[in-house]
Amino acid sequence: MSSQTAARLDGLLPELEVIRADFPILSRTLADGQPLVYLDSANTSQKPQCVIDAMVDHLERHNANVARAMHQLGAESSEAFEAARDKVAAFIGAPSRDEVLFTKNASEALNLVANTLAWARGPLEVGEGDEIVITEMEHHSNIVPWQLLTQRTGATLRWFGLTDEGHLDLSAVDDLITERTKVVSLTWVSNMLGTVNPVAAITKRAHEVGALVVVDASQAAPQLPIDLAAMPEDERPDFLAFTGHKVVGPTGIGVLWGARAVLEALPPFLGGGEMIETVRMESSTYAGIPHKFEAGTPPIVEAVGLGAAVDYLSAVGLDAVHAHEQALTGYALEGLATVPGLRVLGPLDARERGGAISFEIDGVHPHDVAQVLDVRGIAVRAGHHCARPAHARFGVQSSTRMSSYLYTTPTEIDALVEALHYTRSYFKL
Amino acid sequence: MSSQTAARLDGLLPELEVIRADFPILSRTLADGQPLVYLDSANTSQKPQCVIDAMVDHLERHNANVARAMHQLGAESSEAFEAARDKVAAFIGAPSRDEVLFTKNASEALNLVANTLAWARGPLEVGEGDEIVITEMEHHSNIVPWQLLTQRTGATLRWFGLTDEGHLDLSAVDDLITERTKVVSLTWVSNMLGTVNPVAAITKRAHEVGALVVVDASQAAPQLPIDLAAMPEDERPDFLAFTGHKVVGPTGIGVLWGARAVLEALPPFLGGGEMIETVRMESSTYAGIPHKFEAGTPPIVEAVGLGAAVDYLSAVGLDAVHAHEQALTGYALEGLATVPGLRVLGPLDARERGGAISFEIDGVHPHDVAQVLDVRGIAVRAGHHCARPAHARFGVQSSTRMSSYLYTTPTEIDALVEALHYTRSYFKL
Amino acid sequence: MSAELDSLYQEIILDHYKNPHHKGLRDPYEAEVHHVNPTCGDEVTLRVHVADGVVADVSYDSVGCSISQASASVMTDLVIGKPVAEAMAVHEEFLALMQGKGTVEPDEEVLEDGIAFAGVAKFPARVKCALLSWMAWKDATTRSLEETP
Amino acid sequence: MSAELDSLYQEIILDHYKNPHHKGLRDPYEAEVHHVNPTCGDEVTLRVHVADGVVADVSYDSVGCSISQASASVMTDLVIGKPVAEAMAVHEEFLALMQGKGTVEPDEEVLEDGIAFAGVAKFPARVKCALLSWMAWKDATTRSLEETP
Ligand SMILES: Cc1ncc(COP(=O)(O)O)c(C=O)c1O
Ligand SMILES: Cc1ncc(COP(=O)(O)O)c(C=O)c1O
Repeated sequence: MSSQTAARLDGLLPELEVIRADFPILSRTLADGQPLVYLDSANTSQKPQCVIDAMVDHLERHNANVARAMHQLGAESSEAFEAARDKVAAFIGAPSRDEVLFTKNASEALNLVANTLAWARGPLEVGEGDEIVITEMEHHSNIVPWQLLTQRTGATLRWFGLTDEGHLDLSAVDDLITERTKVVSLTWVSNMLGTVNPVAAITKRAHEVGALVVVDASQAAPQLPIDLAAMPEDERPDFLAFTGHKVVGPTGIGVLWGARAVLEALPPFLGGGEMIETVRMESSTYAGIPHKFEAGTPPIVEAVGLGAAVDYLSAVGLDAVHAHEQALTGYALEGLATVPGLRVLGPLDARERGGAISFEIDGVHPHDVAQVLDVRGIAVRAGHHCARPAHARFGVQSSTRMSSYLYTTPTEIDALVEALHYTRSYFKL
Repeated sequence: MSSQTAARLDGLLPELEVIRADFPILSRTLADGQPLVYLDSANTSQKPQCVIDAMVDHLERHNANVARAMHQLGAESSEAFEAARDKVAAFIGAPSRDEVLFTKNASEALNLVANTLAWARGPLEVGEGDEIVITEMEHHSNIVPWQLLTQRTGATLRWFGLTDEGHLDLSAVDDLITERTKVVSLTWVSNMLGTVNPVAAITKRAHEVGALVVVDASQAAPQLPIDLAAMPEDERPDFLAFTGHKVVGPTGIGVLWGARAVLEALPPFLGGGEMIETVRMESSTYAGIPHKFEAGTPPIVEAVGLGAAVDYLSAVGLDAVHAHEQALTGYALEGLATVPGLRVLGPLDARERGGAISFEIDGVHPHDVAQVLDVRGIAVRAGHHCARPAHARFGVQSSTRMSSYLYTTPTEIDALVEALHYTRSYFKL
Repeated sequence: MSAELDSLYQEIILDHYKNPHHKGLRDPYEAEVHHVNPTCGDEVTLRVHVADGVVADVSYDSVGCSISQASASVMTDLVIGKPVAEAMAVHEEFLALMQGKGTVEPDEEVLEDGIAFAGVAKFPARVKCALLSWMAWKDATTRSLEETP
Repeated sequence: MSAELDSLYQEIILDHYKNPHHKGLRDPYEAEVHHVNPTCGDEVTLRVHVADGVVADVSYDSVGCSISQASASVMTDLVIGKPVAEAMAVHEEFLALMQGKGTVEPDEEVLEDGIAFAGVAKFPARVKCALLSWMAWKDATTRSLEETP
């Protein structure tokens, strides 16, 4: 488990030190002069200089409102904003750039779908007798919107359970996905268990019964190459949501991709400037997509930052990022296995999972683990990671989670593992 | 109308050149080496260096998710985020800082109220027979949400008309605000006509009949001192909304202030992380305010920027900003009066209005006016400024709008007026 | 500065703006559409009458800037009397000119007065103005054809 | 590093964590509450029995970190048997200590084992852990008093 071993790890990004130098915060020192070991990227990722610079350049030189402003600054700002949409569309291989909507975060993107379905009339209408299917490993942001929808429409919420290994229990698929199913909403990669779900197979099954499929790609977009246009149509979800701040972009922006036909059939979400065609006091007509779903001044400088972020990730290459994550995850799983009394929640094979690893240690509460690590400069997350039902499924109230990203080194994993050994000894275990 | 006259204008900010130096974009040159004359601040304001620097410092040194992250960076980020809430609360004199909710923009803030009312049950429930009252001078973002609410609940939408001078026609107040009124929502300052509305009197009247009052302060917050706590309780609105990018802050953040009792009585808006207390698959319970209404990762770096922005405005002093705006508005109204065929839409007395002035010029379409100005480096807005009904009221389809702010100089107004004369001659009028 | 403006506001454009051709709504027609530019509020109501595969008449009522008004006028000159397929080809050619960012050389044979809009292509914010009535015409014509089997 | 940790994890705290006092839910009680720290998931279910103006019993069931568990244990030691008003005063004192960011000197006379939490006040993220059961106790006691006129 020495850094000699680490350096020989297959799949690591070759120019890791160059990449690290792109992220100013990584050279920060914490209390007591500790270097920062940031292992909380599934919570939010750090930002490379190029993203920060793009935002600063926009604010210092091109700031203006978009669409509505016809002057030179307005044209520059609008162009930068719409260019960001093009970049994001390319990042996920969207069949059409107009299908890419900017929201404030992934949570809003998921709520947008649930809310517009609540008001839809006609074929998309949700009501009594209809069923919405989610899974027990969802983030709260992909649970609560559907609870609200079903409570408000009289529909029924159902969910996939989990196997002891942390996979979806697919044995019940034919019972769960039926003619009554209107929507199946699931995460691509679990933010707690790390599990990568068989999104294509489930989508295909859901489409057979005429259900819409919503994929929460908040943890997938940072680490898996996504190419919607390349997916066979019956395996392509109808919606895909992710959030800017986890793909090295800023907060304040999220993305919802939706298939054109569905977006066009849905009623508007928020009403206001930009989403209208004509407004009369009596009633209004609405703009086409994407604007129909973007009421008010959009997150302009955030889109500029997000555009720079996905460009940065694409330049590194999502295949390379994914290989790096897998290498580190495998290395971390090995290291964690050396800590007595430590139990990993979720799949133990790095090839079946993403880069977030949640675990418990017998006799030390996750808070206390995280506290000891923090004093050593190691940032991890402790709690239920907004996935309380998944924790309940495994009989735990909370866990400690380490999560790596493209700037994480094996040496940082070594530091984590050593600190966990220290934690046990500190608490006299 | 020379700059000699201008220099003697009463009420101008004394250190105007120092303030201008705080805004990097103002020293930019446009095509053909033209200096920028930015007269589109009612659309979006420019950003001072301190706001940009605060955001950069956050991204480069303190970036982490808030609330959920317990490590050192997480504590720093959470503290910065919640400190921004304190600053915003102080900026508007909120009776309690927990009543300050962060949204993505003013539009979302207004939709939040309309949406939660759509789902409210009990005393706040809106249904057939109930009435929502708005005005004909609202921004689309304060019209469409109420159209959607009334269409969806069967309630009736009514509105104040306008006088020829651009004031609310208050003669109908007793007919409009009645026992049937559930909500009165109106703008404090019109973004098109500049009119400052008698918010206190209308609020008092609405409270007498038990209606809730929503004030759209998007144009008021940038230029009027606001002190909610100092208002007599019956004259204090129940909600106040504004947007970050118009108060020298970034895009991607808006503010909704709401009275605690009402916020607590309303159902949640968006569901997800941060807004919950306990999540079970069957159902969830929700956090207290403000978190109940802030689902998902909030606009963290945007809050940091907005905090710096309101600190900047407070340091200059809102009274001083207001006096500056009034001086410039008066000066601009005089200048515009020298342009033949020019008609100002809205009150002609600077003391009765805000700093946005919309006008038409006989024989030249607003687009064409804005185009000629733009070639001379002068940025104004042309169109309906998201206030189509107000334009229709005055029988016009669109107008040209100039809007000043604390960095605007009389010399820039001179440049505008001269360019308008040139526009007429260019189009051979 | 004036040179830049002159490249946008060609005499031909200002002439059509002041004296628009074929303006006003007329019968007969198979389809009427209403198009809006939501950002600026320009609006056009437009009717198309197709007879024997020929664009027999295009009539319209509109409010908007010089570019959008002149464009409607020039458009009617170009399409009225042409077989639908040929008119659509002219539409394509105009669209290509507008979206060319100033790099497309206009063909006077095809576009006639429409070549005056070449300068508009260099003003991205105004391209929508120039296209408003053309888009409305295409929409209405497609609907007309659906109406008349 | 270890010194910093030691200021947080005092022996007294770790002892209460390993052997919590008064744990488990008991009868009789007038009010039962359930409090949660939504950010980390720590939970406590807590019952209060008030008799003749005295906190006769406090029983609880809880999951959470060492700080939140030890705090519940210490709290029950401090309030059980005290007149309500006196117990509330202890609560106030503990609250002031926790919110003092490490600047408040704890009074051992009043807080007894509670003084061990002085170090927690320097860790803002952990203050909520230390306060969870105290807040639940206050809530339940207030409700108990409403129940028993
Ligand atoms: C009066 C008024 N209300 C609401 C808004 C909407 O603000 P935003 O676009 O930031 O949501 C604006 C500005 O566009 C405005 O001027
Ligand atoms: C799987 C998953 N879904 C949704 C979210 C919500 O993202 P946000 O908080 O940016 O809305 C997150 C991250 O917090 C996540 O990990």
